[in-house]
Formats: sequence, structure tokens, C-alpha cells
Amino acid sequence: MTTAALDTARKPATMAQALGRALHDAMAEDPTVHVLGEDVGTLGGVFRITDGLTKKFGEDRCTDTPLAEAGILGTAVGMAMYGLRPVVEMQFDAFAYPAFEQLVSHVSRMRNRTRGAMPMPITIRVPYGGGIGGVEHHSDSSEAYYLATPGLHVVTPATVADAYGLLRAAIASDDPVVFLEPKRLYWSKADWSPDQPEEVAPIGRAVVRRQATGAGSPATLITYGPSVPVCMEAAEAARAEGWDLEVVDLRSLVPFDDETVCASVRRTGRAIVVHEAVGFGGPGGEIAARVTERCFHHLEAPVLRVAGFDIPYPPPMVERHHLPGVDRVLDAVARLQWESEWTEGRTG
Amino acid sequence: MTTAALDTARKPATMAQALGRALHDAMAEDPTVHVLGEDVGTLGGVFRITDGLTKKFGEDRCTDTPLAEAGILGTAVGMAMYGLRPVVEMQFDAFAYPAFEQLVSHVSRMRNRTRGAMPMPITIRVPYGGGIGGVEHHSDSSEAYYLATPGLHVVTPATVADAYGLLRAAIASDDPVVFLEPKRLYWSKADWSPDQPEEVAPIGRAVVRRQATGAGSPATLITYGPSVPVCMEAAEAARAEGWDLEVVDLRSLVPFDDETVCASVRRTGRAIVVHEAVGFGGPGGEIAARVTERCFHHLEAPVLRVAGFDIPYPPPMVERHHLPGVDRVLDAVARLQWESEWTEGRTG
Amino acid sequence: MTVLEQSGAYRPTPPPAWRPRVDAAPLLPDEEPFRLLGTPAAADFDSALLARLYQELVRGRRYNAQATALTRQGRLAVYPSSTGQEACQVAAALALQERDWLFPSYRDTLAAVARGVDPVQALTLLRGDWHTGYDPYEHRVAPLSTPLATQLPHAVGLAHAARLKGDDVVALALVGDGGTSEGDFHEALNFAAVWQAPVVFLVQNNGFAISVPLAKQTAAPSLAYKAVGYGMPGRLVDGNDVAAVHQVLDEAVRRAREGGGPTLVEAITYRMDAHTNADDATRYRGESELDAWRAHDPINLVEAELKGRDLLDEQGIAEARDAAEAMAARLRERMNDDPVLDPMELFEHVYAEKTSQLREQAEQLRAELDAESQEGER
Amino acid sequence: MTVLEQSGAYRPTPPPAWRPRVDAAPLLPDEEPFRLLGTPAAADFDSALLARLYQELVRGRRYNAQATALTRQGRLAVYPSSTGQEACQVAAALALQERDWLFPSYRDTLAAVARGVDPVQALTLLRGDWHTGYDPYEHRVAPLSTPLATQLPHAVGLAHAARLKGDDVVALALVGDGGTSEGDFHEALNFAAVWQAPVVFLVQNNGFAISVPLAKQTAAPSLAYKAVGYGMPGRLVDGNDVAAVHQVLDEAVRRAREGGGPTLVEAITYRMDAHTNADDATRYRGESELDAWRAHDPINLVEAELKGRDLLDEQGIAEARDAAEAMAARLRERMNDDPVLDPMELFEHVYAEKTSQLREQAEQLRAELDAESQEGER
Ligand SMILES: Cc1ncc(C[n+]2csc(CCOP(=O)(O)OP(=O)(O)O)c2C)c(N)n1
Ligand SMILES: Cc1ncc(C[n+]2csc(CCOP(=O)(O)OP(=O)(O)O)c2C)c(N)n1
Ligand SMILES: [Mg+2]
Ligand SMILES: [Mg+2]
Repeated sequence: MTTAALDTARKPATMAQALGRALHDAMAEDPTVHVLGEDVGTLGGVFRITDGLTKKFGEDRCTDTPLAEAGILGTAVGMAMYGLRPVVEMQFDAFAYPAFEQLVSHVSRMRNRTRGAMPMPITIRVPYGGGIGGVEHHSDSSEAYYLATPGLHVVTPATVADAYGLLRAAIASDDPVVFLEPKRLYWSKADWSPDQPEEVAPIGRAVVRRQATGAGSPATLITYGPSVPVCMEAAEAARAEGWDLEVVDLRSLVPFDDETVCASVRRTGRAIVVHEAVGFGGPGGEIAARVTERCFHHLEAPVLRVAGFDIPYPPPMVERHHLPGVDRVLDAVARLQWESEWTEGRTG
Repeated sequence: MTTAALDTARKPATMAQALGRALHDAMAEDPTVHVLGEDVGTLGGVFRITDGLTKKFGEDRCTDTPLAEAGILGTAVGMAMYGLRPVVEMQFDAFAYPAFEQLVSHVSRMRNRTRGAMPMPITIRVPYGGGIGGVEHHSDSSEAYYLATPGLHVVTPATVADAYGLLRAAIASDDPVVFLEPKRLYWSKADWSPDQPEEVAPIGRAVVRRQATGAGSPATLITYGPSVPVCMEAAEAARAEGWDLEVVDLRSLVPFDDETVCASVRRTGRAIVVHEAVGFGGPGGEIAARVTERCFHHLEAPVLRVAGFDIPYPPPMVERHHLPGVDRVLDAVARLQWESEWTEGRTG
Repeated sequence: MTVLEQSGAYRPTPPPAWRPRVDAAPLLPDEEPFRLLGTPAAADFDSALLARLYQELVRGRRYNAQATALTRQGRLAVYPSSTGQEACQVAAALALQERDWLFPSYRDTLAAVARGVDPVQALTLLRGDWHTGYDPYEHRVAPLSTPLATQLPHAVGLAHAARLKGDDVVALALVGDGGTSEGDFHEALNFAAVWQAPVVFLVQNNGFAISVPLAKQTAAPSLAYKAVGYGMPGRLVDGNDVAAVHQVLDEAVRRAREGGGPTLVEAITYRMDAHTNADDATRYRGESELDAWRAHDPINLVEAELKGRDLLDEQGIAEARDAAEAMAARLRERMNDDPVLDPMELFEHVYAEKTSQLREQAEQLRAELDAESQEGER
Repeated sequence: MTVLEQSGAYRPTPPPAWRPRVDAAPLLPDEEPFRLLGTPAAADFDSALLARLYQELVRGRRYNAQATALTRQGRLAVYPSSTGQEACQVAAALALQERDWLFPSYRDTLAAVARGVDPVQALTLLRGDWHTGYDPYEHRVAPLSTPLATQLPHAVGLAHAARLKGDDVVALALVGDGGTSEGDFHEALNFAAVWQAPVVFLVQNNGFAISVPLAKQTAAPSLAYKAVGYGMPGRLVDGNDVAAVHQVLDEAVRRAREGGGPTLVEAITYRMDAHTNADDATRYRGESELDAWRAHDPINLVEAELKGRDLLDEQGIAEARDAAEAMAARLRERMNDDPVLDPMELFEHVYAEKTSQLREQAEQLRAELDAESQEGER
């Protein structure tokens, strides 16, 4: 059995390893942390995130459940009622849907229902997003559903260090956290030593991944998860066109860090929200709307959105046309000049 | 047994009656239309919308199902595969959640999955929203979930005539339609004769319920469903303060009528989106963002949102504080002047 | 000797034995519901307990009547009565130890009250007041669950967690006949059996899910037969026989406590009232059915037994009635209070700590309330 | 005479008879899986059919091997092989009439192919090409279902609709042992039984759900026992015995067709390959288990029977093998084509008619593609 995820000597680490290490450390520190899900035990999860946990902590701490997502989350609710801190793995984004009622009707509301008496310190890990050539139902970006559900925190890392830090923070949180793991960054690497984990990133704080330098026309790219590297690359490429882009990695969709986001947009006067989830009804609408409400007089152009098309996730062979890539971000940046009425003239 | 919903002599009609009449007429015209759900048969549904249908069309056409929402929608998928047009009733908003996987993973995608071979002409009736003193899980505004799911149409009537027209259109549609019925308008009345039903409103067309008159400062209220009467009342009240408000009733959230909405906003230069659903991640974000993208140069102020708070639906005794009412809309209208930096200064 | 062994011709390898064999026979329920009252076996049932159950039944019946009356007076928004089902409600509460947990559905206020929850607090939800009126940890009663069957996996998870912790705790979860059709019922029972969790599932089969009769809900010989499909025993019991229900639950709870795993109990009973005060039961069922069940009233059954044992006379009946009346009077009185809710509390329990967004919104509401009260003063 | 009748003391009214009684005994499955091959009863099985099943098994085994090989060559993105389970796949396809419907899960490409779906079209999904490669109406094969157990209610609904229409159509739905744990399994079986829909559920119990062995999936004596809880018969069959599986399915399909309602069939089989080509089965199971099952290979079982009847000799075996090789060669060849997908089709099937938003987005992509191709030309 490989125990790569726990191999502390290895460096650079992948995001998958950092996640596994976060689970390991949380379980080691706190005996109330329990991991459960499909194939999380002997197999170590289909993405091997939980690899080695059952071996180290036993089947009672890291448990292969029957194949039933509502049952997994529903029993986790009961475990949380009894003082445990369950960390639930949903095997893929779309396979979290069977647990939707438990999530919305119970997990998100139990604290509120009981006037604070019954908190739900549950972490729900959901591998999400596309770009890995998965067949249908394996590439959904389902964050819009969680965003619109008060009582849940929704976080998603884009870096190896944040993967560790945010997962530790999620498990430590006394509130339920939907922890969205960008599948296609699982194998992304960074010089991160699991032995000196960076300070645990607090939930609710965005980070400016790239600061405007003052050389060129400024604008802010607001993004998260799998689109962060895309935006970093776009920002680099945009320099050639005379743009000076900031990139804000939200990390936490709920709670939303208005402060960091608005500070950047007020500096730059222009903003684009970039995400993989479908555009219509996706997180970008919320983000654009709240940025506009708060920064209207600083905006030189409307906040634009670059998102997945309003279609079911496409077949792998054409998924690249759906996913917002560098070119599509750059096209949007070009539209930020707002010299023409082109966008406005498009419909209606 | 009362057959109020089918009583053609009665006038004025309630929205509940118009909905019942629409089901009746659709079933009478098209033998492939089948109604199914919990208590829709003998009882006529908990809101009596399906009253009389089993008596008239038999148990096979209007069927009391076992108590299992995924089963109801899942079997409806199979019925649609075989050429029927199922109309499914979900008893209350929150009780549609168990069917979420069937809705998202199958109903919304089956046509796409099969490259058009297998359409899903299913209507999913969901009574939604609050203001009726219902205990928890009986007052959710769940439209954000449906909005973010490509492949679904999402419509919601605000008037008796639209209730009839939109439901007929939904049943006639070859695509799945989530038909959101504003519970607290069920008993709203209008001089509408079921014998001369107004022309069936097409799905996808908003309507300007109240036109600006030219007397006063103009602005547009963009709204739908249960908030339409609130906005009409607010618009009337706002006249006293020198405002001249248009009210756009979206009727259809998907497809979205950019044309009608943007035309109004370009006329008035200011807009507020009003809905009951929670603000964060709710439909208002999408609407505000797209209006801003399309009408930026016409906007004198940011598009504001008046929505439910970002909380689980509250206990009936305090629900009025959660629901956007006339005063809250008027407060927002006042902020549209945008003389001060107040809103912008609120956070960050 | 099997057919295979008899045959000389071919001897294919049988499919490898690849899982432990469980014997199905002991899991199967009886064909007839188990009964004690009115049978010779009733004699073994503890007298003190029977008397206690009787008091609780009388009190429970009165509680149901009072709560329904409160809806008519507008003091309660809605009440799903358990009239006719009191034997199940009371036996469920009394079959548990203090350290155990009860997982009620929306119809089971009475079970919560019989377990010790304050009668007014138990009605908080149905009053339009806060969603849960009691602290679930005080009497170890989970919040009344409105989404049907969703509380069952909670019970399993809690029981499982307690077992992992080495605590001697059993969870008893209530569900209706309609609720057994939900996927959550299935998943909960399966998890319970696989984990051998100390949990007991009590299906109150009251014949209807709102208007839908059992025949449209299931084609099973009885709901108790579902148990075998999960590998747990199924028990069928006369749900109006409080002694029988108590005994069956007591056995199941004991089995669970001793590490024997979960049990599914189906109690056959009848909802004498409409679904709720807002429902019109005449639309879907007739008087004659009701009459038949009136002749099988849980209170009468136990009354007859107690009288037969000379443990109850007219005076005892009057005393029980008076105690119930006193409880009802006190309830009426306390429900006359108009609850005062602080709207600002809406933001208090969404998260452990308010987000900046909720702080903003709380400020907004605060301002609105201030403006309202200023207007009120003017 | 019941205990109650014997007792002289109390005679409470029994609970009113309030629903039709169903006899449970005929619904219960046998303890041992039903087998034909290797037993005297095999003699009654039709020779022509047996020969046909054999050909299909050999073809099916080769198809699985070829598809797995294609993943290694990068011509197929992923393949969940049914090697070892071919008897179930083939019998399921052949037990149906042309007008019937098959509802496969993601593992059941072979069943679809055995029913007539073009082998390349059946692999479209797994190739990374469009989600469904075949027209479901052509061979009445529903799309391969990835979300587990969700296809079961579809089968029920379709069968129910056909019955309402007076059409003589049966639906057969496939699901895995793991899939039986999902709520949708439960709801589908319940609807089917209540509606007496003409549907047959075949559980291919192959011992694992990815890495999770059956013992962690259920504590039931056998999955077939679940049937009684819905009021339908459960049948247990040796899933590697193609004659037995065919016969059991044939009976169930006939019963359904004649209005006798649904049946749950559990076929005990084994997944010889890993979960998919991407899985490493050595992480969770050992060689010895595999060896035991190799000795119970579905092809060997039927080969022995055919040889015993003098219906098969080395030449026949070679012929079957050659036919399978030819199929594989043709498949290899056809899979060498690189599918050409038009990205613009992404917008075509979301709705019957494109929304204005989709028209906009299609324009955007059109422009991007044009720009790309201009760049390519430069
Ligand atoms: C998931 C879900 N679906 C629908 C409802 C609406 N509903 C409330 S009670 C009820 C009937 C319940 O029947 P049963 O389970 O037999 O319990 P009983 O009312 O008889 O106690 C229904 C359909 C609900 N509360 N939850
Ligand atoms: C609803 C859902 N949850 C999880 C998965 C991921 N998944 C794919 S196959 C599989 C195991 C299925 O096991 P089983 O039902 O026994 O079928 P088998 O693979 O053995 O054919 C899992 C968990 C899924 N496809 N759908
Ligand atoms: Mg009931
Ligand atoms: Mg399996």
C-alpha cells in the first residue's frame, strides 16, 4: 500500500497530498474527527486523499460506508449531534445531489433550528469541476447550490498550502463547511512541506494572488478554485497588451470577503469574475452584483463575467470549449475598455 | 366533494382555481398529460389545485403516489420516455429536495445526453415562498437552485391569468419546466373567466405591469411571483415621494427576457430587483449583474437588490421581518438617488 | 444432499462462499400483530408499569384534544394530532432510559412530552414560534422532524457515535407508514444494520399518509417485512395495545443495548383525527372505518386489563381524568401567553459567528425596527 | 385457534382488517442460488438457446477484453469491464422481446451490445465523446446511467406508462450490489410493486462496489430478500450460470408481461477485472478469491453442458472464438477513427429551441472558433 499522502519527506507536495495530510493531522489532534464515505477506507478514496487513514486510525475513524450519499450525510448529522466532527467525502460533485435534502433541510439549519443548541461541525468534501476528461456527472461545478443555502460555509482552495490550511480550518469550524476540491488541481504541486504547514488560512478571507504593479491599465480578476491558475496565466499574458491585472483568489465563497475584493476593485476600477460554473445563476452574478453595489462610483466599466456556458457539462472531447481559458479571459479584459457599446448592444 | 376549481360559472377566480383549470384543460385536450404526486387524487392536493381531476379523468391520469419525491420525479422521467407528459406536484418547496438528483442529473440533461432524441416534457409544480404562516420547510424560495441548472425552464406566475396561461404553456412545452407557484397568491382573485382564458402567455416573456408615466423620477422594479403585488403597491406609494416607477414582472426566470427588462432599465436609468429568496446567491445577483452588463451606460446608480435576509426561513411569527415588504422596497428606492456614498461605505 | 450432489454428470465448482450467511427465518415478523392485552400473557405484564402507562395514555389523549382545541382558538397554528396513537407515543417514550435518545417526527409531540419535554416548549414549532422550543440535549429528544424520514439516519448516526464512544445509549426513531416510502428510510435502516447500531425504528402505521391509504403506499405483506431485507429482525405489533408495544420496544431496546443491533417495529394503529386540524378527513375516509377503530381504543384496552386485575375502579378512572384535566388547564393557561420573539434573533444562530453580511443585515433590520417603534410612539 | 381465541377472559375487538393480506411465503427467495448448469434440470433447457447464449458469452468476454485493451491504447477514456459477469449481461439482453426496454447502468455496455446496440456507439460515452452514442429508441435501450440506481425509477415509469397505454412492454433494469443501498433503489421497487408495473430488477451482485465488499454494503441474508419488503417475489440465482439467469429472468419477464407485477432478481457473480481500468483491485482483494471464481467461469460452465450434449466440440469452440476475434478486430479498427465533434453542438440540445442567451453564447464560441482556425491557417 502506498502512503504517499502521508509521506512527510516528500517535496514538492501535491494538493492531494496536502489534503490527505490535513485529514491526518486533524484526526491525530482531535479524536472526535471521523472520516466517512464511499471507498475512503481500504482504497483510500478514488482520488487517494484518505489513503492510509484507516490503517493508521482504524475503521471506526475512517469508515467505508454503504453506497448512499443521503445516508452518509444523514448519519454524519447524528454523529455531530453526539459531539463528533464528521468529515464526509462525496465521491464526485454530482454524487452529492442525493444528499441535497439532508444538506439543505438539516445540516445548514440545525444550529438555527435549535437556537444554537445543536451545531453541525461537519465538513463535506466535494471534488468538483471539470478539465479531467471525466464522463458526465463527474465534472459539475455545483457551488451555486451551496452558495444559496444559508447556514453553510463554502470554501475552495487553489493552492497546495491553502488546501491544507482551509481543510484544517473547515474541520475545526463549528459550522458545516462545504469544502470544494478542484479536481484538476489535485496533482498540482508546490514547494510545501507538510512538516511546516503554513499558518492555517482563516475561512472567509480572500487573498490577492497578484498585485497590480502600476505599469499598465489596471483591472481585477476575481476568481477561485480551478480558475485561479487560469487567471494568473491570463494576467501574465495581459501584460503584453498593456494591462496590469490583479488576481483575487476568493478561497471562501461563504462568508464572502467583501473587504478584500472591493479594495482591489476600487484600486483598479474594473473587474471580471471568472469561474467554471455555468454563468446563468452562477456565483459570478452574486459577485458582480455585490461589487457593483459597493463600488459603483469606482467602476469604469461594468463588472464582466467569464464563466462556463449555460449548458450541461459537455463531453470531455469538447470540454475545453466550455471551460473559461486564458483566451476567453483576455477577450473579456479587452472588452473592459468599454469604448464601444458592443456588449450592451448584444441583446434587447 | 367540492369542484370549485372546475366551476366555470364562478367569477372572480382565484389563482388556485386557474391552476386547477389549466390542469383540467390540458388533460382534456391531451390524453398524454398525467398528473402525479402525493395526495393529488382523492384529496385534490393539500392546496386543492388538483381537485376533481381523479374523479373526472380516473386514477390512472391523476395518481396518488407513494410518499417519495425522487420516486415521483424518477418515474415521471420514465413516463416521459414513453411519450407521456407528466405533471408532477411537489407538496411544498422543501419537499422537492429529495428529488434534486433526479432533477439535476436526469430531467435537466436527458435531452442533451441523447442529442435531442429523448426530450423531457415534464412539468414540476412547486408551491413556493412564505407569508402563509407555515412551519419550517414550508416556506422556502428555492428558485436559485433551479436557475443554476441548465436544461430547465423556470417560470412563476403572479396573476390569475398568468397562472393559467403559464401552466398551459409549461405543460405544452417539450422541455422540463419548474413551475413555481407562489403559495401566498393562491387565494388572490381576479376577474378572470376560465371560459375565456386569456391567450396563453409564452414562456420567456416578461411583462411591464406598470409603466412609468413621465411624472417623477423614474426607476424600474424587477420582480416576479409573490413580490409582484408588493412592488405594485410600493410603486403606488412611491408616487407620493416623487418617484415614477415601472414594475417588470419577469414571469419566466429561465429563459430570461433580457429585452423587456433592459428596455425598461434603459428608459428609467435605475433599477431594483425584488424577491423573497435569500439575497446571497439568489436570483437577484444574476439579474442585477446581467442588467448592469447590458445597460451600464444608462445606469445612474447601481442596480440594488431587496431580498430575503441570508438566513434559513424564519419562524412564522417573525417572517414579516424577513420578507421584502413595501417599506423595504421604498427604502431601496430612496437609496437609488445615490447622492451619498452610504451604501458603498457599508463594508470594506 | 442437494440436487447438485445427486447428479453424477457435471460437478461445477459452486460459487465460492464469499460472505457470512445470515439466517433469514428469525428476522421475519409474525403474520399477526403481537398482542398482550386481552390475552393470558398479559398477566405477566408489570402492574405498576401498566398503571403508569394508563395514566400517560389518558393524559396523552387529553393533550391531543387540548392542542387541537388550541388551534381552533388561534393559539396554535397547526396541530397534527396523535389521537388514537397514544399507545405508540407513550410506549416509545417509556421504553427508553434517560440516557437514550428519541427521534420524533412532526406528529410525535406527545412522545416528546411523555419523555419529559415541557408541553408548551414541545408546541413551540406548531405555534409559529421558533423551530424547536426545547433544548434537544435536556431530555435527549431530537427536534421534531418535518421532512419525513430524514430523522432516521440521524438516529443511526447518533447511536453509532455513542457506541463508538463506548456509551450505553440507544436511539429510538419514529416514522409513519408514509415515511417508509422515502429513500432516507431505506438508507437509514441499511446503515443501522451494517453498523449494528443500537437503534430501534418504530413505524407507526396509522393507515394513512395524509389522504393516501396504506394500499397505495406499499404492497408488502406488512411493513415489518422490510426488516429482513436489511438483515434485522422485524416485529409486528398491535399499536393500540400499549402493553404489547411497550414490551416489543423494550425487547428491541434491550437487544440494541446489548450489542444485538437494530430492530424494525411496525405498530398497527389508526389516526382517529384528521391529518391536522386543517385537513378534512371526510374527503378520503368514512365513518364506519372510524367506528371500527373506536371499538379498539388503546385506553379502553388497558382500562379493561387494569379493571380485570382490580387495579382500577371508577374512582381511579376519575383521578386519571382529573389529572389530565389539570394538565390541560395548565396548558391552556400557559398558551394564552403571547410569545415575544426578538426579530433580531433571526441573525443569531445561522453561524457560530455572524458573517459581515449578516452584521450588515442585522443593522438594517435594527434600523427598520427603530423606525417602526418611533412611528409607533408618534 | 389463536391464543386470543383460547383465552376466556378478555375479548377486545381485534384491529379492523384494513388492507388486503398478501402471503409472504411465496415472495421469499430460496436460500441457495438457483442453478441449472451441472444439474439434471439443465437437460430441459433449450439447446438452440443455449448455443446462442454460448456464442454471446464468448463474444462478450472478448468485447470486454478488447474494450479494456482500448483504454491502454488511449482509444477509450475509461472502461468498467463486465468480465466474469457476461452471463448476466447476455441473459438480460436475451430474456427480452424486441418491444421491451433495457435500463443499463454504467457497467452494462455489454448488455446493450448484446441487445443490438452498435458496439462503437455503446462506447461513445466512455470514449469521452457524446454522453449517449445511440438513439435509445432504436433498440429500446435507455442511456447508460452513471448516477447509481437512478435509472430504476425510470424503468418503473416507462413500464407503467406502457401498461397504461395497453402496450405489451416489459422493462428490465440492471443495478449493482452497491446500487441497492441508494434511496432510488427503494423508491423504484416500492412504486413498481404498488403500481404492479411490468418491470424486472436484476441486481448483479458482483461482490464489490469499487473497493467496498458486500459485507460492508448490507447485512441481509441475501439482497433478494429485499423483495418481500415491497411485496414482490425475490429470486436468487447463480449469476455465472447463464442458463439459470436466463430462465429466472424469462419467468420474471413473462410474469410481468402477464400482469403479475415486478420481480427482484439477485444474481451472484463476480467482477473479475478491476472496477475500471483506472482502478487497482489489489488494494482491496486477493488473488485467492479471484482463483476461486476463475474455477466457476460462466463460459466454462456452459461449455461443459454443451459438450455433454454433444453440441460443442473443439471446432465449435474455435469457431466461436474466431467470430469473437473478428468482432474484436472490427471494433479495434472502428475505434481507430478519431471522432470529430462539432463544439457548436454544445448548444443544440439543451432545449428544444435555443434561448437568446444560448444564441449569444453560441455566437461567442463561433467567433472564438473562427479566430482559432484563422490563427491555425496563418
Ligand atoms: C419529505 C417530505 N415530503 C412530504 C411531506 C408532506 N407531508 C407531511 S405529513 C405527510 C404524510 C405523512 O404520512 P405518514 O408518514 O404516514 O405519517 P402520519 O402523518 O400518518 O403520521 C406528508 C406527505 C413532508 N413533510 N416531507
Ligand atoms: C449516486 C452515485 N454515487 C456514487 C457513484 C460513484 N461510483 C461509481 S461506480 C460505484 C460502485 C458501484 O458499485 P455497484 O453498484 O456494486 O456496481 P458495480 O460497479 O459493481 O457494477 C460508485 C460508488 C455514482 N456513480 N453514483
Ligand atoms: Mg401514516
Ligand atoms: Mg458491485
